[in-house]
Amino acid sequence: MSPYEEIILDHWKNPRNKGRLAAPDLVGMEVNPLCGDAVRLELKVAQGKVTDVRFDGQGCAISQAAASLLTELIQGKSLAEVQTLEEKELLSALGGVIQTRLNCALLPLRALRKALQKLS
Amino acid sequence: MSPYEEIILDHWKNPRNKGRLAAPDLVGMEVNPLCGDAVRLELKVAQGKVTDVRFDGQGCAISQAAASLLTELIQGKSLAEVQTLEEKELLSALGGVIQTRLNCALLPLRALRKALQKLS
Amino acid sequence: MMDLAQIRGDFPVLKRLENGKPLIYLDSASTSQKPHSVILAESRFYQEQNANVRRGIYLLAYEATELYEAARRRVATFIGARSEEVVFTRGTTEALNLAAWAVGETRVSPGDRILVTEMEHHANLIPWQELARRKRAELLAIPISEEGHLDLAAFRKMLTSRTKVVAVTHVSNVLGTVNPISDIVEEAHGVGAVVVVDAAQSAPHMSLRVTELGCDALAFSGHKMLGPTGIGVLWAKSELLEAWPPFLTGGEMIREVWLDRATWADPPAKFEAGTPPIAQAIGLAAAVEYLERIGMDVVQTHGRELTTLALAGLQSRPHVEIYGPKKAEERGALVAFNLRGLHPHDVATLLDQEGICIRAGHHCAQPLHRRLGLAASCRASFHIYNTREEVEAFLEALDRVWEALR
Amino acid sequence: MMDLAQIRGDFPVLKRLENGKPLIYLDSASTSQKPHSVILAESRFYQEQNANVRRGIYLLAYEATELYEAARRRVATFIGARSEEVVFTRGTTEALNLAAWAVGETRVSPGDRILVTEMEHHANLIPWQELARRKRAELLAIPISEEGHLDLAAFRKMLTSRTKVVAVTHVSNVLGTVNPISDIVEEAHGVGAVVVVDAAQSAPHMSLRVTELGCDALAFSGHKMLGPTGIGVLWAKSELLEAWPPFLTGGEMIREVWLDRATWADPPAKFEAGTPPIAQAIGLAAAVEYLERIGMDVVQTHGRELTTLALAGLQSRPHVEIYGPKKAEERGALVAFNLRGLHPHDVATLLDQEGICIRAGHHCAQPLHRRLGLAASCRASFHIYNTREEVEAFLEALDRVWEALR
Ligand SMILES: Cc1ncc(COP(=O)(O)O)c(C=O)c1O
Ligand SMILES: Cc1ncc(COP(=O)(O)O)c(C=O)c1O
Repeated sequence: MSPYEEIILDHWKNPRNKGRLAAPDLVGMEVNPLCGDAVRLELKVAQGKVTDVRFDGQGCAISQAAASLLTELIQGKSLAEVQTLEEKELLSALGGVIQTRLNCALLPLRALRKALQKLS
Repeated sequence: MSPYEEIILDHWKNPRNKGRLAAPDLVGMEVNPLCGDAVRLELKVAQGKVTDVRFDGQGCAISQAAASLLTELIQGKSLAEVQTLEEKELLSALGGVIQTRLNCALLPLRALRKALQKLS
Repeated sequence: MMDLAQIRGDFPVLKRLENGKPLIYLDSASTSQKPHSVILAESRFYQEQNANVRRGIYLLAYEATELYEAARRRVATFIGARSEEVVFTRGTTEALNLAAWAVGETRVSPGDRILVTEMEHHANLIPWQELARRKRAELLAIPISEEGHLDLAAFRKMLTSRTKVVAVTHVSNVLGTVNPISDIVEEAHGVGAVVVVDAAQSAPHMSLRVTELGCDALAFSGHKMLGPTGIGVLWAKSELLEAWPPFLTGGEMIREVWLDRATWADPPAKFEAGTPPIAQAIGLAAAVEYLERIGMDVVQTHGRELTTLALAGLQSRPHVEIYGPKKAEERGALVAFNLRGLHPHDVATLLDQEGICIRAGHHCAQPLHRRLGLAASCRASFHIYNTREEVEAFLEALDRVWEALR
Repeated sequence: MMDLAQIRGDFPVLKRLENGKPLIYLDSASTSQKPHSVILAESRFYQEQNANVRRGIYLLAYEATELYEAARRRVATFIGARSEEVVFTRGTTEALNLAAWAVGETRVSPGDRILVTEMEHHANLIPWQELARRKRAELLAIPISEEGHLDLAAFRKMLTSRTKVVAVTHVSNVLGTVNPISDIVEEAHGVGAVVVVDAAQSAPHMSLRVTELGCDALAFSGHKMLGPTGIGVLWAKSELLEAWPPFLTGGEMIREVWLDRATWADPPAKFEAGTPPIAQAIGLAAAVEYLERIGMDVVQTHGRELTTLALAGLQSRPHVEIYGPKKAEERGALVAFNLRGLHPHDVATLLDQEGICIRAGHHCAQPLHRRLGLAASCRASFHIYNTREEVEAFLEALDRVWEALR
């Protein structure tokens, strides 16, 4: 009966890059006050590239799977690429997200943008 | 075209007992804040009877005609009779009053009741 | 240009009789009538999409939230604003209470000056009186001329560095005067005062562009612009909404809550505590859509045409006294007047016998009536569904009233 | 006894599909659905009687005013009150803000004590926080037991001669707990404190008699009791309404107004500034009529039956945690719960795929959720149009959710 794509269930049950970095260069944190979902992203940056990334958080399957998947999407990418990452890329990487839950899926992206703010 | 009974027009154009008394025994005043209509009733009382009465005021034809007519209704009556005077007596003496304007017609009666309050 | 017969067909109440006569409704400044599309928008919401907003994550609630937020966007576009700056309230009165309270909390100290005008509706007067009392500030009223225009020279003299706010109506609901908001704003901003505009009588009748007006906050009611009762709008600049503390507190306006304290959501949610008037916001959006389909310029022209006719007719009758500017171009779509020696209530009752509804009283502007030396006045006001024939019928009936009661 | 099929036929939204499935609406505690008669009452008003109230003296306005005041009388009878004691507001939230503000203005001084409870909805918590801050008073929360009952022994200890007000919910919107209002009132009155009751969750489901409850003020919303959005009620004892200053100011709540000051009308008008939610009050009266026709006892019994079924079904599933009293007789018609390890949002989304609408979140009770050690919970709530089959479908679907996500 699940409307959740396999990829969401997979990332939710087996989160990638979950945890903290020793000395992150960039950190972004977002909370959805309506449900308590929280995502924290930590990035290590060297020579304009994301060399390491971790997420931490709690909440629903969608927000946590999206955070896990997002770490994979940006790992090793140039900051320029990461900065231009669009909502729809994340959503399609998740195999599509039900409209009533877009907010959950986009929470990690908002955390990423907060982390990147410190660059500009 | 007038929905006003002749008696209302008559009392409005030729008010009875309008003015003030030199030394009234009872005084009652009522104002309708929505339209500014005001009626003041003054009574002279001797041996349990209304021996003299005056009204003063300003406002619409109905409130002023009702005040004028009310002075005639209570002139010479015993206080007991005046105290039990009912709304419908005044209204029927006026030949009936349109429902949207009952408040105007009853304003003088409220002034009378205020005046009588000082008795009890 | 505008198909009046078709428009009239859109308003079910116009089929009703009043005292056995066809209804001639000339009290739209008090509340307007509603077209089918507005009535339907509300009932369709209840029949097909009813759910609470912002809270649920099921589809029904998602749709309800989308409709509610789309209504906000439509209203924002209607006044040339951004939707984050549009707060839904019950009406103009609540909106002005909110603004007066928040301006007070953020800008007014003892000894500061608050300006209103002699022509304000109680809704844009008493909240400022209460603020002046609470903050021990000084409340002054900009005077009006004999013809009912604001005395701008006097206004300029009232502006000091301690003048913190100017609260002014866009269109007077008695005089009809259209006030020069952008001029007032320019002067007020010169001393750092904010300008709060009561647009209850302008929003229903003209195209509003908050950026062109230049004011800092603006309030209006749905029910006067073909929309439902129970809904209104406070627009304010983002900087103000950010700075203002919330007025009502409770659910939906919070970020985090502990037993002893709470933090607030971003505007506009910060100012919408509790379940909002959801169906009414959707109904208001339908009213805006209806008005926009006709075109606000057409709406204004039509109102002006009827007002010109009414003004001319009233002026030609020597026993009629008119209040406010004599030219229709300087007015909203309404005329207040008196028949010499007759009480407005009697005039209104006699007109009502002929099916004609006008307002009689102080129109929630007692200080203005006192200024004009009146206890009350009659007022005829128009909207898009009124016709020239109705105005003529009103003028003729007025002659019969005069004959009957003079 | 009660013809459920016929009742369901009265609610148009129930014909709708949710994600392709028949809609099973289990979120009435957030907002209820509306019967035809309520939707019709509003649209009929707009179509046939629309005018502003209290102002006009023409027949149309007279009829509108009569309908509005008849609505007040009907609501008053519904709660066993006198109609002068019934103030129309936008909803519970506005009503509680008004009460908190007015109690603050008339009874609370620095150092005084205000009591709330750990289970309050934000609407009956934050206004009191704001009051405590404004008056430098002390705000304390009556604790709850593990099963979600108020700790009355702790409550008694909190009562001192400085305790001025006790604000308490009648029925918790999360725990479902029905609080012993008359006991609380007796204790509170013993020290001279007034009791303000949040009846948002009780008014829709049980017969309320304010005189039997004994409280001093009580608030509820129309939209949770089959009525429209945009309308609610504050009931308060006449002595209080007489003593309280107005909360919002503007038109219709005044006696006399000068430029620098104003005097107030008598209650309830004193508390109804501006054009009220007229159509919505009339719609609320239709909702009350609908509920009374069924009978509040029948409404309550039906809710209890469904709650019993839901409680039993949830309790029999070891991976389900339930919050609040375990017996349906001690509850309103709702159950909050969690599936072990699953986020309420995921549960709600998966149920919604089967057409079942439940609420997931903190239900505007963050402090209570913190007290329970939760970020959020699921909540199923019922009203007169829900069936046993729907509750069973919900329980079965919950098993599929568990299978899919565990
Ligand atoms: C217990 C309780 N109090 C207050 C409220 C607030 O009601 P409203 O949002 O209608 O103002 C609610 C509903 O959300 C509630 O359940
Ligand atoms: C100029 C003006 N301001 C404010 C108001 C108050 O509007 P509402 O009663 O909708 O709050 C009105 C209407 O009565 C008005 O004409």
